[in-house]
Amino acid sequence: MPFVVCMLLIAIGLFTLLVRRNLIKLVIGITIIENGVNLFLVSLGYVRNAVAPIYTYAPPGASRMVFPTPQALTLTAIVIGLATTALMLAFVVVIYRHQGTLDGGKIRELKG
Amino acid sequence: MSGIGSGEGFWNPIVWTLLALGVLGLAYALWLQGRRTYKRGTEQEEPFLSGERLPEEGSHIRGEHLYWGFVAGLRPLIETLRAFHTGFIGDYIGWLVVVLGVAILVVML
Amino acid sequence: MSVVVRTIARIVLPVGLAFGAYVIMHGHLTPGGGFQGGAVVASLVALIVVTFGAERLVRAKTWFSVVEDLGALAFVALAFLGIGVTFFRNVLANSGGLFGASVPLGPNPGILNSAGTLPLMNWAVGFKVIAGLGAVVLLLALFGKGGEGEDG
Amino acid sequence: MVTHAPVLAIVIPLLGAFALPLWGKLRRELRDLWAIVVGVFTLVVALVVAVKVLGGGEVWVYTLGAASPAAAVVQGGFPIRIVLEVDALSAFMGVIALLAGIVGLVYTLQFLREEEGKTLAMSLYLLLWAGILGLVYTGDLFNFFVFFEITSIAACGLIGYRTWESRPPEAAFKTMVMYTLGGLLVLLAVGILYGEYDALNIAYISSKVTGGLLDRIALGLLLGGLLMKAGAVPAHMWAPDAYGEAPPSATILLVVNTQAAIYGLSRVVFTLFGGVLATPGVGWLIAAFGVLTIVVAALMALVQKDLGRLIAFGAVSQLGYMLLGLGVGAASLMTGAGFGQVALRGGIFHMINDAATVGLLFLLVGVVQRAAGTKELSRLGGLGHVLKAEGGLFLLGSLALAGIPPLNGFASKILIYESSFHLSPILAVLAILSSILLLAVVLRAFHSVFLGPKPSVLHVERTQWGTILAMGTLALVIVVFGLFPGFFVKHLVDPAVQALWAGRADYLAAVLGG
Repeated sequence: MPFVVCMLLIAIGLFTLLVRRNLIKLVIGITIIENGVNLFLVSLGYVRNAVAPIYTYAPPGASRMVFPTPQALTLTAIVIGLATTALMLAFVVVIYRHQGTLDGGKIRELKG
Repeated sequence: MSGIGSGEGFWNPIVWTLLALGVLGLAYALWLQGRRTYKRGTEQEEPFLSGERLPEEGSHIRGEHLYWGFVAGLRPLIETLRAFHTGFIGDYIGWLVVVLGVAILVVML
Repeated sequence: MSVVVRTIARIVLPVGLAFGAYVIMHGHLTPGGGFQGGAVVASLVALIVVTFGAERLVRAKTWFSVVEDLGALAFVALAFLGIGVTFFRNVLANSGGLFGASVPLGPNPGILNSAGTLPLMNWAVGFKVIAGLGAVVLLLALFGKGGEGEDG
Repeated sequence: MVTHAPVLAIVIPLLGAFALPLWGKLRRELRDLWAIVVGVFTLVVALVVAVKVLGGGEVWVYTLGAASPAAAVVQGGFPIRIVLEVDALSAFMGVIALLAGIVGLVYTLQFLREEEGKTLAMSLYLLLWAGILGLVYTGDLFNFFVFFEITSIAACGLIGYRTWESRPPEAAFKTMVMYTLGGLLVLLAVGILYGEYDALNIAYISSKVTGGLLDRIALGLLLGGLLMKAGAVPAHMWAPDAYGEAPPSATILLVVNTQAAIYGLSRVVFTLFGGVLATPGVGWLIAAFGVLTIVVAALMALVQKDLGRLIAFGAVSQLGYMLLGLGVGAASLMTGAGFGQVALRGGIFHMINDAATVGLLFLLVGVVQRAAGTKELSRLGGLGHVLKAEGGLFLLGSLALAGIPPLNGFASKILIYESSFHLSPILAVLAILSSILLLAVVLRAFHSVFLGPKPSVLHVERTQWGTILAMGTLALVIVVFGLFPGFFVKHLVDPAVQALWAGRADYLAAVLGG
């Protein structure tokens, strides 16, 4: 079930990227795809009826823990995603200062 | 050391260079055999462009006009290609999706 | 911003700072760590920017970039500690001294003084994220006077 | 220190990148000195790796954080730690990254001006260098993604840091969007593989891979993301923007960054899915994209009006040759036809030739732009009166780009032509025709920039030894690799080809043992 949500998020993000022209909305679309992928990663480690993977806090008698590696991976991916999003937004700001528009269809100094 | 084998082909740049130098030398020797009609200080020294005498201030065919006929002949193709490079970010993403789709399709087969 | 907002912000700031420090400090015991705690503290930068205006923090920009570089350097240097064995080797773990306590088996509340180089790396990452994210927030708020939005 | 060479090759430039701004705040001379020190150390360390791996023929495994660098596997034959795994192909890519990185660094030190953000540019340059070395040395899929993103961020920072101009940020934004999407595709594929096999180690996954539906989807996603970063038409459009607008001192490393994506592609096709999913169809796919890239980019280069963009399209076209060689190799991997090996040899040899050739041309674009104050072909002309040596170097680079014997471009292209002819004559014919077209393109560029009447406005500065040294090194590489290709193919390229063609078992055994 969570995988369906992930694919839905990725599809929504891709749809945003293909349909919207506003640069900020493009960045939002990428973030949505990113969230979909991250959700996918973190749900890979889910184990039904398991406890949080904290070694020292595990209640007595708990036999199963959620798989912690995907959480570490997701965290890294989130950090990287944050860096790319910040960089992209910075470029959007600069582009707006130079060209006075956020319409991707008009920001076409480089073509042909 | 120098050559590379490629299955059936043969490529050795040292041999090639020596051959090229030999051919150049041969051409030079042939050229030396010709009649010498060149005279200094005559019309022969004047630069011509397509049979026309060059204007005084000189003239330079700019790079963008080189191969004009070739480009003109290919114009439909090149115009299509230029129109394809729209510079619109949405198209970039669209083509990435197309490449992805083709890749997945081929892998699935 | 109004007096209400400013007063609340003054109250929230130290609390948030303490919470961020807690998250960073207990990164090896509980969910959290350098990035999460750093993000909490960096959100306080956003709070300051919103409440008191970005101009108040213009001079902090230089410090942010210096701290960010130092944090990254500290992280790599800590990884270098293990170079006698392998890069990233946790040489301090279970060694006795600073952060060298061994963790007993079975449920326990956790020992802060354990896990070797990991808490130190958490602090390095924490400072890097505080400075990096803070600089990004600040630069986007200043909108033009700065211009460069690099972040690791 | 020798035992730690693979990780040091990544960490030293990383350390250099983080410390460089601090030195810059103290004194500029210290900063430049630091950059030189970092460059020299990286050179030494990565050369150690290259000599040991290419010369000794072993696969060098380095496990981060383990009790010993070779202890990749814990109980049960299951590698959990992050592993760096350098086989001959990785070492070869490291050599390319070294050549390009050092040359670009020397050029940057002299060429960039302080008011052009030199500190930031150098810092990002070192970060990109570290990212590329990490990308080619890593033996871990998730780390592959991380280094993919590090190179993306550093590359886009380099392209767009000149925020006072209008075009660089635009190019950087477009490139960043594409790179991020490509990175997400790679991440999704990594997630799928992780969900299937509970591991991230390339060697371990490769030993378990079955070729089921999920594997196929993962391979498709990886192909999509990496083909995009490798600049394959039609997802290449970011490449001319990025190469054309990036500071000329950094473009050489951006080209190597693109080649690192081609490395990733070959690692995925030949090693990760080597025995299972490297079907002729996948090979044909890569070869077809390669030919499309060659033809379209060469035609587009013909009509460009900006010198940077013109050379950029030429560079994209060269990437197509590598893809073609790789694709022909992959298409014949399962049938075991001998020409596949020749194609790989050509494609891999072309990487280092392309780095030298295209790098030289981009460095010259920088010199031309500085001298004439513009990159527009219609406003350039007659620079040959003043920049005589540069004109000669440009001609040399142009001829090598077009594959004129006896320069290095021809040596690798002939291998690609001959082998792709066996797969399908159409591929070879199109590649040869486009090569001729490229000759026309670069001669047009040479004609417009260096020939013609002497221009009235020209800012010629005193000769900078750094730029001359950088360009001279690349010119030397072009000539020497052209005249003695047999030697370099035997010692540099063939080990890498064998690592791809027959080295999968060694690659797996180096981590998993036995």
